[in-house]
This record gives sequence, C-alpha cells and structure tokens, in this order.
Amino acid sequence: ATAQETLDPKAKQGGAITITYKDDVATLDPAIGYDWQNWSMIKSLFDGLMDYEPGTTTLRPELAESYEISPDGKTFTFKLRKGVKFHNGREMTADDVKYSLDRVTNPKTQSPGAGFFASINGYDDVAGGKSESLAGVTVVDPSTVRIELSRPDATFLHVMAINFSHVVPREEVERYGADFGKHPVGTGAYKMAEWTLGQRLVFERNADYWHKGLPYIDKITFEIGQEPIVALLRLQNGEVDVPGDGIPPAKFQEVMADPEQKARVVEGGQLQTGYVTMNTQMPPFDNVKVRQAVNMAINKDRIVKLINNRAVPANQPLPPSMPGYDKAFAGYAYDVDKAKALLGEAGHPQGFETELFVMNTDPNPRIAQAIQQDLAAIGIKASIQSLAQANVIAAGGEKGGAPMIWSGGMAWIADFPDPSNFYGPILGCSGAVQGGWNWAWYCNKELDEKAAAADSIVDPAKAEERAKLWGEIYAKVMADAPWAPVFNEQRFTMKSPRMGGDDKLYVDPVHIPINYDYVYVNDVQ
Amino acid sequence: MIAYLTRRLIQAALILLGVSLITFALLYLLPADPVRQIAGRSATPQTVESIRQQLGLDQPFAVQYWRYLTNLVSGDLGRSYIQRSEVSELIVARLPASLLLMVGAIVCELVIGLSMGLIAAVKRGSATDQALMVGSFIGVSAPQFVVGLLLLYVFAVKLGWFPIGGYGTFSHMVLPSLTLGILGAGWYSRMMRSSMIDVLRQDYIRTARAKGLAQRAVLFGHALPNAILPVIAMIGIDIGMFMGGIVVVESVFGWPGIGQLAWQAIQRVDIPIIMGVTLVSACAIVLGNLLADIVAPFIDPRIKLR
Amino acid sequence: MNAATHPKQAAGAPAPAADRPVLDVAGLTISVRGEDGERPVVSDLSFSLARGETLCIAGESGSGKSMTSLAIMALLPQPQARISAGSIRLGDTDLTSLDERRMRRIRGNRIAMIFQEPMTSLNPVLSIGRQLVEAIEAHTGVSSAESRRLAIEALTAVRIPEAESRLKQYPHELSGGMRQRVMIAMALALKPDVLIADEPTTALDVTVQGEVLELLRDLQRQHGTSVILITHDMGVVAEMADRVIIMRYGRMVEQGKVADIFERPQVDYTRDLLAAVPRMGTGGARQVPTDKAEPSQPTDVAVARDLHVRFDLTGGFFGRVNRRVHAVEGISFSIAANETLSLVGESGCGKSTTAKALAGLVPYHGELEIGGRNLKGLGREARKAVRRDVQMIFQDPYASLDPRMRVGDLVAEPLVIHDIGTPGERTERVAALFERVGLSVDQMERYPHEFSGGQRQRICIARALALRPKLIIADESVSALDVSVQARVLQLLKELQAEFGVAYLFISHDMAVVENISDRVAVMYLGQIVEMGTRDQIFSNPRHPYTRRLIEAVPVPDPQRRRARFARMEREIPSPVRKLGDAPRKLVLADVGGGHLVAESPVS
Amino acid sequence: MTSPIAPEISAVAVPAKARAGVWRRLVRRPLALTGLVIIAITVAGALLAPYLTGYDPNEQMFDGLTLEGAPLPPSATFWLGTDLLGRDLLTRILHGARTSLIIGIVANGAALLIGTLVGITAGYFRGYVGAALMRFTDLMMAFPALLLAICLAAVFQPSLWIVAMVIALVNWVQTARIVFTETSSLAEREFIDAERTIGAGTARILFRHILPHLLPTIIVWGTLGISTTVLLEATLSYLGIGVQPPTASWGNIIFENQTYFQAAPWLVFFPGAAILALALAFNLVGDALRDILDPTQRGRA
Ligand SMILES: Nc1ncnc2c1ncn2[C@@H]1O[C@H](COP(=O)(O)OP(=O)(O)OP(=O)(O)O)[C@@H](O)[C@H]1O
Ligand SMILES: Nc1ncnc2c1ncn2[C@@H]1O[C@H](COP(=O)(O)OP(=O)(O)OP(=O)(O)O)[C@@H](O)[C@H]1O
Ligand SMILES: [Mg+2]
Ligand SMILES: [Mg+2]
Repeated sequence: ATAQETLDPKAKQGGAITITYKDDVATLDPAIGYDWQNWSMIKSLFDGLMDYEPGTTTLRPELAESYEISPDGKTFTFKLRKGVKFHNGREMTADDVKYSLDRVTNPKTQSPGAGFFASINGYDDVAGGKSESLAGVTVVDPSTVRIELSRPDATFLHVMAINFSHVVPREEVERYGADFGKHPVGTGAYKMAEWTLGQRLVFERNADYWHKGLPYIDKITFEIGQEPIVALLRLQNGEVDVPGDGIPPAKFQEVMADPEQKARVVEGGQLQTGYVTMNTQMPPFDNVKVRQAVNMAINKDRIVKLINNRAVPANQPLPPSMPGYDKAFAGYAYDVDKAKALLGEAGHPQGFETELFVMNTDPNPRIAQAIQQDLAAIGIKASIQSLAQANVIAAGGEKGGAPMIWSGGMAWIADFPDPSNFYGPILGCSGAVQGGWNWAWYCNKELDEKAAAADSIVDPAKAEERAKLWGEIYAKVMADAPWAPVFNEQRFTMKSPRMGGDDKLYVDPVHIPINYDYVYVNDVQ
Repeated sequence: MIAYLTRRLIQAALILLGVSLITFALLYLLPADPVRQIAGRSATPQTVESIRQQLGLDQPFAVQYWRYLTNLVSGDLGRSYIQRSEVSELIVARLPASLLLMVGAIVCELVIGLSMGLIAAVKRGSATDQALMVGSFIGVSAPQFVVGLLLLYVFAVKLGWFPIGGYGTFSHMVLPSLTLGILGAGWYSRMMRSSMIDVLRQDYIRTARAKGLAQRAVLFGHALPNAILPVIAMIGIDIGMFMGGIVVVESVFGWPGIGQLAWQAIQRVDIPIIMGVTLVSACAIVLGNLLADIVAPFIDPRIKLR
Repeated sequence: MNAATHPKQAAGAPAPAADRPVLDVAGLTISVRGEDGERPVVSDLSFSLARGETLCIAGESGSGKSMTSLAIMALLPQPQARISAGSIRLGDTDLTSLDERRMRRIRGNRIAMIFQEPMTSLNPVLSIGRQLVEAIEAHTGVSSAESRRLAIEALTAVRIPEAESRLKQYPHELSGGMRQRVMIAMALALKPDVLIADEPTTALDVTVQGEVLELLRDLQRQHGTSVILITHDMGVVAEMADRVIIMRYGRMVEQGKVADIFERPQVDYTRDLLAAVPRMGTGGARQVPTDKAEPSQPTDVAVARDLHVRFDLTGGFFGRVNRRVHAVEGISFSIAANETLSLVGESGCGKSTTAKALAGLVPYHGELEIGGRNLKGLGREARKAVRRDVQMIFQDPYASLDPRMRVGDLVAEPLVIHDIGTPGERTERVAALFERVGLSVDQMERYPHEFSGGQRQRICIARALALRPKLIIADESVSALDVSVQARVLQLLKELQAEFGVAYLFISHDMAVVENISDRVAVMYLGQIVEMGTRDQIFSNPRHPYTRRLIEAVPVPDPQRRRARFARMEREIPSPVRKLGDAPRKLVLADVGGGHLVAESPVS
Repeated sequence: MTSPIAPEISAVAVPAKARAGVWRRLVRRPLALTGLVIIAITVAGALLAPYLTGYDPNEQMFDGLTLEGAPLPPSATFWLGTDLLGRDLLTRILHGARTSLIIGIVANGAALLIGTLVGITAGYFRGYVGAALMRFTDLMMAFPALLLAICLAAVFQPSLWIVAMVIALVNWVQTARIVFTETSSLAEREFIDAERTIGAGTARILFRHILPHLLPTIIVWGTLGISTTVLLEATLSYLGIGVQPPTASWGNIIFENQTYFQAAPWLVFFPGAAILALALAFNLVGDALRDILDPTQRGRA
C-alpha cells in the first residue's frame, strides 16, 4: 500500500488550528520525549521506519519503503524511501537510521526508551558503555539498512515505529547537543517554527514532505499552560480547536448533556488499563486467595460510574482493542460473600490492615477511596497514601514499599499496540527488581518463558497464533491475580466545529490527542 | 547608601547560600528517585546506574552540593531531569511573566487593601466597617482557583471585557492580578485598619485637624504616611507568600510564569528546577525586602538605613 | 507684616465687632465616659474673651483646662468626651452646633491652638515646611509659592534662624524648643482671632520659655490676637495676663484682672495657690529646717567620677561612626544621704543623660557608685538590689507610664517586683501613696491617658516613692504641676528626706524651685559642669556668666514687676555633636571658696 | 465672684469592683458573643461529629450519586448534598472541622507563638542574640513558603501532626518579622526604661509590658492566619503531602471539588463558608478583645 492512497478527497489544504495543553512540553527529542503531550508532536516532526495506518493499530512502512524478515526472524532488512529530506534540506540516508539507533541506545543520551532495543545485536555493549555503535545495525547501502537481532522478536516492527527509533540528522544533533530537543529537525510532516518557552509552540507545514499532499493544515499552534476547564471555555468561544487534555471531569456531564457540544465529541477506545497491583512478595498478598478476594471485592461498575462512565469495566490486563484480548474471559465477578470466604480461607477472616498508594490527581484519589470502601466491606482496612507521581513510582519500585497501588494516572498506556507491551516491565520477572516497574513484584518464570516463546513468533502469518498464546499468558496471570484490573478508559476528544477528517483520527490509538498529519479544517477556501 | 547596599547584598548572598543549602538538603532527603524517572520503565539496573553516575547523583551530599554551588557561581543551574533543558533558560523564559503578575498583584493589593482598610478605620464600628471586614475575610478565605474561574467566567466569558486567559497586553493582566491580589488585599485591609486606628489617635492628627485641614488632607496627608509603614514592610514578605497563589492563578489564566514550572517540577520531582525556582524566588523575596527597607526612610525620615 | 496681605476667607462667623467679645463661653459642661459611667470634668464654665486680650487660665492640674480648650476647638478626645451642656460662641456663631465641615473653616483660621505636648504634636514623617504650608493653603487661596513665602515669614517671626532651609527639616531634627516654636508659627501663620496656648512653655527651659513668651506678646501686639494662655506657672501669669481665671475640680473658682487676682484674691484656693508660688530669693525661708550644715560624714549615696556619655552617630559613605554626641563630658559630683543636688542648665545640655547613666539606662565611661557599690560589673541580683536603691522620675510622665496598665498597678509594680508585702498590704501602701501625692484612691483603677498632665506626673512620683529608695532622680518632675500641687509635692519630697534620709538628684529648669529645694546646685552647659556649689553660693553669688543668665531669665510672679522684654537669645544653643576625635576641651573647675567650684574660663 | 465648690469627687470611697472580667465584658458585646457562639458551635460540631448526623463521613452511599455519577445537591436526606463519591457533605464538614481546627488553631497558634517569641526576643535584645535570630528569620523568610512546606512535608511521612508542624514552621516567619519591628520601636519607648529602673526583669518587661502592646497585631495576624493555614493544608493534601484521604478537612473538601464549582457549587460553597465563618468568628472575638484590652478605647459601644 502506498501512502498516497490514504489522502482524503474531502480534505482541503491550509488553515491553522490551536491546541492547548496544561503542562509544559518537555522535549521534542524523539530519543527522550515520553510524555503524552510530546509523543504525538514528535510523531509529526519525525518519522520512523515503520508507522501505523492513521486511526488504527495496523503497522505499515513509513520511511522504509519495504522490509524483509529473515526466516529465523532475527534479521530485518529495510529498504529506505528515496528523496526523503530532513527539515534542513539534507536527504535522509541509511547512515542516519544507524546513527539514530546508536544514539538512542547510548547511555549518554539517557533515553527512557533504550530498553526497547535490547533485542538488537550488540545492545549490551552499547548500554554498558563498551561500544558506541550497535553491532547489529549495518548500513548496506545508502538506502538499505540491516538489523540483526540476538533473538527473534515479534514486536520489533512495532519498536521501529515508536518514537525512540525515529530518525534524526546527526549534524543537527551535534549542533544543538543537549538542546536538540528544543530545536527538533526531522523528516516529519511539520517543522518547528517557533517555540516560546512556557507559552506556545508553532508547527509549520513541511512543504517538502515526502508524503505528497500531507499534511493538510498549514500551522498548528500549541498553547501551553492552559487549565483544561479554561481550554474548554475557549473552545466554546471559538478560540481553541482541540483541548489537548480532553474534557475535564468537572465539565463532562455538562458537555454531554448539551446536544450541540456532544456532537463534537468523539469517543474511542484506548490502549489503557487501570488496575490495582498487589505486592505478591508482601504478606498477606503473597497468598493468592487474598489477591483473588480483592479482585472480587471491587465494585467496578460503581467506579466506572464515579468517573462519569468514561470507561468500561475490565477483567484482564489487556484492553479490548489489543490483539490477544480474550472476549470470553470471565475474570473475577464482583462477589462480596465469596471474597470474604476466600479471605477466611486465607486465614484472614477478620480482614487485615494495609496501604493503598495512589497518585494525587483527580480522579485517582477518588477511585482509591471507592476501592478503599469496597475493601472495607470484606474487612480489609486500606489506608490511602495519595502522593505525587514520582513518590508512588518510588514506593512501587521498593521491594516492601507499597502493598497496593492504584495505577491510575501512571497507568499503562501501551507504547505500541502489541500484547507483549503489557507484560515485560510490568508483569515479567525483569521488572520485579529494585527500581523496576513491576509493582506487584510478580515473577512467574514459566510465564516469562512462554512470553519469550510468543515473541519469537515473528512470522506475520502466525500473528493469530501468537495472540492466542498471549491470551493464555494473561489468563494465567489472572489466575495468580497479581493485579485487580478495574477498567479500560475510553477516550473522549472534543473538537471545534471547523475540524474535519475521519472521527478515528481524533481517537487515534497512537496519536494523542489527534493525528495532526491527517486532520484538516473545513473553513479554508 | 552604597556601603549600606554593599552590606545588604553580602547579607543577601549569605541568605541565598543558606536557602540553597537547606533546600538542597531537603531535596536530597526526598524519597523519590529522579534517576528512575529519567531512565524510564524499560531500563535495566545497569542503565539506571550509568545515568546516576552521569548526573553525579551517586556522590556524597557534600560533593553534590559543592558542585552545584560552583556551577551556580557561573550561572549554571543545571539541566532539568524531565524537560532536559537548561534550568536557567526555562526560568528566564518564565520569570518576566511572574514578576509582571506579582507587580500587578501588589498594585491590586495595595489599591484595594489600603483603601478598604482606610475606610474601615475611619468608619470604625459602622456597618460599612463590618461589611468591609467580612469582605476582607472572604478575600483571605476564598480559594483562588474558584475566584479566578469566577472572574474569568463573569468578566471574560460572559461580559467579554477581558480575554479568556493568555499573556501579552495590559488587559490580559487585569484578571490574574486581581485574583492574586484579592488574598493580599484581605491582609492589607486588616493591617491597614489596625495601624490606621492607631495613628488616628496620635497627637499630630489632632494638630492637623486643629489647623482646619479637610478630612481628606488629614487622612491622606498625615495619617496614611504614618500608617503605611508596617504595610510597606509586608510587601517583602508578600512576595514569598505569592508563590502558592501564583501556581493556581497562572494555571487558571494560562499565564506563562514560573508557578506552573514549579508546580510541574514538584509533581515530578524535577530537582534542578525546584532548586532553581526556589533560589530565584528567594532572590525576589530578598530584593523585595531590601526594596521595602530602602523605601521606608523616604516615608518615615526618622528611619535610618543601618 | 501686614494683615491686609492675608485675605481671610469668609469663615463661618462674621468678624466680631470691636466692642463685643470675640469668644464667649457660657455654661460649658464636658463629660467623659469611663468604665464607671459618665462624669463631668468641666462643669458650668462661663467666660468671655475680648479682642486683643490675654486671658490666663490657671488652676489645679486636672481641673479641666486642657479639656476646655479642646472643646473650643471641637477636638475633644473621641469617643470618650463630649460637650454635654452649654455654648461656645465665636462672634455670632455657636461652635457647639457647627457641623464638622464648617468647624474646619474656623479651626486654624479663626481659632488656633498650641498643644501641651510639643514632642508629639508634629507629624514625624512630614517636613515642617509642608506642615506649615498646608495650614496656610487650607484657608487661603494663595499660590504655593506665596504660601511658601508666608511659611518662611512665619518661621522668621518665631525667630527660627535660617528659616528657608529649615522648611526641609523634619520634627525629629529639631530640639524641643524649636518644635514648640514651629507649632507657634503654625498657629500664628494665619493670624487667628483667638489663640489658645495650652502650657506652651512647660516643657521648655527658662531661656527658651522667655523667648516663646516674648514671641506671643509680639504677635499679639502686631495683630491684636486674643490669647487664652493656660499655665500653672504664676510667674508666666504675672508676666502675660490681662485677666485670669482660676479653675479647680472642673469649675471656675475665681476670675478677675491680673492685678486683682495677685493682690486681692477672693477665695481661699487662689490665696493658697499664690502662697504656694516659689519665689526666687525666698527659698531659704521655706526650707524645712534640717541640721546638716556640715556634711560631716562622707556617707555618699551616689558618686560620679569623670562621667562620660557619648552617643555614636553613624553615617557617611561607609556607614561608620563618624560623629559623636558628647552628651556628658566628664562630670564629677557626689550626693550624700539626706542631700539634694540640683542639676540645671539649658535644654540639651545633658541633664537627663546624666540621670539615665545613674539609673543604669545608658552605657557610660568613668565611674558611678551607688551606696558604695560600683555600678560596673554587677551580677543580676546585685543589680536588682541597686535598682531598689535608685529610683527615677522621668521627664515625660505620659511616655514613662505603660499606657495599658492601670495606674494603681503601675504604682504597685515596684513592690511586686521586689516582692514586698502581701497583695493587701500593697494595695494599702499604694492607696497611701496616692493620697500623699494628692490623688484620690478611686483613681487607682484608671489608665494613664485618663489623667491630665500634672496628675500623671504625680503618679510617677508615687511610683518612685513606693520602694523608699536611697536616691531619687527627679527629672523635671514638678514642672508640669500646678503650684499648689507642686508645693505639696516638694513638701512631700522634703518630708521623705527628713524621714528616711533620701537623697535627691533634682533636675529642673525652674530656678525658683531649684532654689527652694536644693542643698547644692550644679550648673551644666554642653555636657560639662560650669559651676557647682551650695544653693546660697550659686544663687546669691553666681560667678559664671551662664549661671547669671539662667537666673535672670526667670519670670517673676508679680504683675507689678512685669518686664517689658525678655532677654533674647542671641544665638542657638551650640551643639554637642562633634566630629570623631574632636573631643571638646575639658573645663577645669576652680574652687573660689567654700567648695564653690567655677569653670576657670567663662564660656561665651 | 464665685466661691469654692466642694469637690464631689473627693467624697468617693474606694470603688466597688470596677474591674469587670475580660470575659464578662466580652460576652456583653453582641458581635463578640456571636463570634464565641460560632466558635463554640464549630468545636462542638467537631467533637460531637459522630453523633450529629446519621452518616459515616467515609461512607460512599449508592444513592449518594446520580446514575451518571454526579453528586447530589442539598436535599432533605442530605442536608448539604453529597460529594463526588456520594458521601454526605454535612458529615464530612463536621468531621473535617477536627482537622481544620487543629490546623487553623493549633498550627496557626503555634506559628503565632513561635513568631511572637522570636520577634519579641530579637526586637528587645540587641546584639548577638537579636542579630542571630533576625538573620535566621530573614533566612526562613527568603524561602517561598509553599516550596518550603512542600519540601518539608515530603521529607517526613505525611500525617496530620506533621502537616501541622510544617505549617507552624513555615508560618511563624511573617509574624516574627512584624513583631520584631514593633518590639524594637516599643523597646525604645520611655516607659520601658522606666520599668527597668524599678528593677523589672526581662521576662516581666517582655510579657507584661511589651506583649500587651503587640496584641492588636497578633490578633490581626492570628485571625487572618486561620484561613491561610487551613487552605495551605489543603494545598499540601492536594499535593499528597497533607492529611490522607478519606480524612476530611475543610480545605481538602474544597480542593478536591474546586473544579466542580459550577456543576456542584455546594461542594465548594459550604466548606468555604465554614472556613470564612470560623475566621470571622475569631476576628470578631479578636477585635473585641483588642478593644477591651486597649484602655484608650474604653467608652466605645
Ligand atoms: N481621655 C480621657 N478620658 C477620661 N478622663 C480624662 C481624659 N482626659 C482627661 N481626663 C480627665 O479630665 C480631667 C480634666 O483634664 P485636663 O486635661 O483638662 O486637665 P488640665 O486642667 O489640663 O490639667 P493639667 O494642668 O495637669 O494639664 C482630669 O480629671 C482627667 O483625669
Ligand atoms: N540616644 C541618643 N542618641 C543620640 N543622641 C542623644 C541620645 N540621647 C540624648 N542625646 C543627645 O544628647 C544631648 C543631651 O540630651 P539630654 O536629654 O541629656 O538633655 P537635657 O539636658 O535633659 O535637655 P532637656 O532639658 O531638653 O531635657 C542632646 O543633644 C541630645 O540630643
Ligand atoms: Mg492640661
Ligand atoms: Mg532632659
């Protein structure tokens, strides 16, 4: 499939839109940016070898024109698209691809995404500071790059689509050094026109974009530091096109009650699950019965109601739109009596006292209080520790730090749409270490092996089989119940009347809040 | 004067040194580990250690602090852990807006607070006095977020007199300054009332009245300069108290000041930014106090700069 | 100075006809509200004031003199005091029924007032120029340049040198005498019909007092102003008054022409008052006979040897000490038990500072001994014990009483601190003290601000007496008292001396009182003693020209011997502020016989 | 002319107890009485909270929310409405009074006490003690209060008493500064010299003579401090370093709900009114106290 076909016949070229965010945009360096504000901005400034069909989770080549996977699944050969130019006018070559991968894995870059590339040959040397260059990445010719893996990795094409692998021009990186993130130069649909720190960023259409006809919009202004409630007021006033932080909970019902406003809300799924972790290495949660009891005690419907029905109750780690999600899985139904019984069996008929950690931004403390009340009903007295994000993360990474954590606000939003993304760092043994992200400290060697096996099924034809395998893994996880999945959040994006383009662009699973490259405005002549 | 300034500036430098030491120590003691935030979820312990080393966070406290100080001398506040930019750059970009907002707020405080206090003192015990007192307590007790949104809703959205948030022109400044100033106005009006009542019973007020001066001349010409002195001393203190309000007001009005920067940094334990903001605010406070002290002799000639 | 150049704005009342009284007070009753309900402080007072006349109101302190004048100005202390009956007419206008706005046009313009406390009556943060100019501008329509000129003129009229440059100065930069003159300038700038001067000279020393009185007379001569002069100094009354009103307990007890009052007083109180007036040259006759002709034993209660007190003034480029006030410059004296040493001298010569050093309130050089104990290097307990032996009565009674304490408690406080007696005994002792200083027992429950100036002074005296100290330092302690009370207090002091052998360091500018009470007298000038000797030596044989001048300046309480002019001061008092390292020359005292010490070279 | 008149005043015997107690004079003033009643109600409400309403402060009632999950406005069942979790707001405000009283009165009072002590000592003693104390105050003052509070609170484990301590630690500085200024000018007054000459000790001078003069200032700062500290506690809880949910405090009820102030105004209005009422009540009492204790103001209605 060539990119040209995806052009929307109704789309008009031109116009400018305004998007608001509350928090600062940290950095636009693709090797570093890992916030949800800069995530899709980076996607519009830079390109990777791979990408997804807009509005879907379907992989497709991007800077690569085509790719080949060796039969053992360990060698990937990418043929690069010709005539792709960086914003500085220079043509992108295979050297840039290698440079970018070398750079993101180099510990000096301090990339939070370096670990995604662990399967590339020579990663350990680079990560350990022994080498500056990944042995597994070879420039075959200026438009061909070959990547050899140390093990088969079914997620590797996804890895080539995430921001961290996006291609950067060496000369610009060296020119700006640590400030490259403030002066991003990529091959993307937009280029940076202005960045007034703390106030606004302006993206300008990249006229030289290799994907002819894209993007549609001439100028995107991101206004920073806008309270979501105020952003909504401004949207209603016609000053803002998309409030980047979505519809604030306090205004949700008001918006949905007004048919005119409701018509401008787009709803979609999200690759997200909200769950409660239970520290499987801390008594009494080392007893599976206790964990199951917790699973049964939580009234998920009520919690969903609390957040204005902006989510669907969950019974397994994977969100519904993720391959491997098991529709048939029953999970643990809400059953207080059974939960009590289980607690009794576990030797805690009177319940026990424990702590529930939660990040301190609305609605998370509220959800935690709802959970707290549900637990109290079966005798578990959980006191809430509502802390800043960093402190919750710190507690979770400590072996005896946090018995229970509500994941909201820090919840796992998939980096890429693949079931494995929900396992490794947060449920696998590798994450159950000091400072790790496996807050349940759940380590099941057998499942780790199964996961490795699933990920070595590289052949796209066998994707179905692989998904099934993952489904089984998560079913096993649920049998051990290190988590109590609570809900999968739904996305509600609001847009101004002039915004055009398919609704799915506004709930694009990988572009949050919207896919800037493909949306357009209706009011240009 | 120059000697005085020199001495005060040296004092200020010492105070800033103390502030930096205490803040640095407190942040050092924080339970959250910034390195893990930088390294991300998929990082191996090895990577984490490597980053820790690069940032020098494996060093003993004294070494870290000394390095911070030496960098500070050359104007280097370090790089943000999260944003990865120079802290000085981030602060410089946002400081003018905050200072502007503070100036606006101080003006609002003084204008509203002093006039309320003055009227209350003159009409002491009357219904007006009671009403003003309730007003000043509402100012002190009302959550600024709500006040800000309310003002925004009424004057910007409904009446359209002011823009809905933003930064740039004078009309952008009015509502945020007012929101921030309302709290202080409450304080000032109480202080002013109190010191005004005191001044109004002094002999020299009787003298002024014996001259046949108009009430206005007595109040503004004679009582105000005497009563305002304790209030002036408060302006320096005020700047420190603004910090809390600035966070809220700036976010409601989309005002690009350091309040939001600080808030985000606190949420995410971005220590270099917290340090930087603390030091910069400490500077502002110290300078504010200095200014208040320098102004005082102009109001009360008996006060000597010492 | 021509009155025609100052067009007066039409004020509330038409100009009074020449034959009619300018001011007419009829049946005036003033009440104040206290904790125990309302009580009158002035009852049924009636008098009138003719054009160009000087009416002196004299009488007991606390008799309502200040209240009356405040009532005329409609400036009674709020919210406690009010006029409860009577009328005050200025020409045809009844001032009691005027609203504030119209009253304002009269104040300053038609009636001006000089207040009792010169120290606090000027606004400390405004330049005196500003304070003068605004008074002028408030009532005339003249340009600001013109009112500035008038202000300079007024300052020149009260003989403030370099008037023009003074305009920029602030009150705290002026001495007490100068401040009082500024007040007068302010009151006179608009040439009011009536001038009320409430004890304008009480706080001033004799030389300045003469100056100020002369000024009042001058201005009256030039502009025909009617003056109400409130004073308890019968000397001043005799010098100034046309008519006199004598008040007591809020009522007028007698009024009449000055000569009549002095020569043919009608009521007992007036007679008592006049009899109580201390007269120069008669002091010896009124002294309680004590037989201490020879101070045989050297039982010195207090000794000062080469006492220096200097205050550093900082300034200049580096904020360093660059000048110094040589307030006390090497004085030596001793006071024996049972003895009264008086310290006299012009304002600012260092009298109070000497007293404070003795009371341990300012750091000093040299040596001070109290009861044989050197004050330097005493421990806590010893210091407290010394404190018990030395008591001080401060110059400004109001400032030295904690305004938030009841006066009864204030007087009892020394007893509490030194743990003397049971609460009951203390109350009794305080009550006795109150009676002895001429206050009533029921006043114990009141607060200092509810008293008149003289009453406050008596409270201070009672307080100092509470501990029965060995030495009492009395800094201008009787200046604010009316003569009868003054006489009573002096008598009391003497009795105490006789009873307990108390020694006094008595500081006063009233030479008559000094002559009356002292055993020995020291005359200070610019921080040094220029002459010291027994009372007789000083008063009958003053050797130093400065001493002579002081004695001459005293007004005589006899209207027949009224002086045409007071001696004018030809220059300002020299300043004790000197550059660093520029210590003043030490005067050498020579004994001219009988222990009469005189500085060897006359100061000029 | 006139004859001397017998002085009526001298006949008066020793007055029968003119010293009405401060308390008696306080309750005689209607405004002060109102204030006292409000304070009493608040304290009683806090103490008796469990018995006053039929609800548990933390009970998230199923019928406390609409089907869309919205809180309920005031009604006969829930007098002040419910919060976002379906809890009875009145019950939470009553229980929250405990926290807020501790913060607004104990912590604020402690701050006032420390500030007064430091300010008065520094202002009275010149020399090294005073200078050292003032430099320390300057140092503390140079901290942006909120940042310092956050750092302090984050270092310790959050709990109500830690928060109270932190608030006291942060808030004493301003009081100290103002008290210092006033004390140093009071120390120059002559009546203080007079006290020294009668042998009054330092403690007596500081607490019997200087302190009463500072009362107006202390009262103003103390009463204004109530609202400020209660809201500061809320900021800290909001940041996760204050009292932890579900413990209610007036401040955190406001902070949790402030974005909803249009959709559910009662959630902000009632706790806000409670803070205001408490602060006003203390101010009324404080103002009256100030007048009563200030003899120059006697005779005022
Ligand atoms: N503010 C006040 N409140 C209550 N009583 C007062 C007040 N001011 C003065 N008094 C009382 O009023 C009476 C008259 O006081 P006033 O000041 O007029 O006396 P005076 O004649 O001027 O005495 P002195 O010569 O001592 O100044 C005194 O008994 C005094 O105690
Ligand atoms: N604390 C001080 N600092 C600087 N100078 C002072 C201080 N106290 C007094 N002086 C100065 O010392 C000198 C002597 O003052 P002192 O009060 O002893 O005079 P005095 O003889 O009592 O005069 P008066 O009769 O006016 O009371 C004056 O010039 C005064 O200005
Ligand atoms: Mg008087
Ligand atoms: Mg003196």
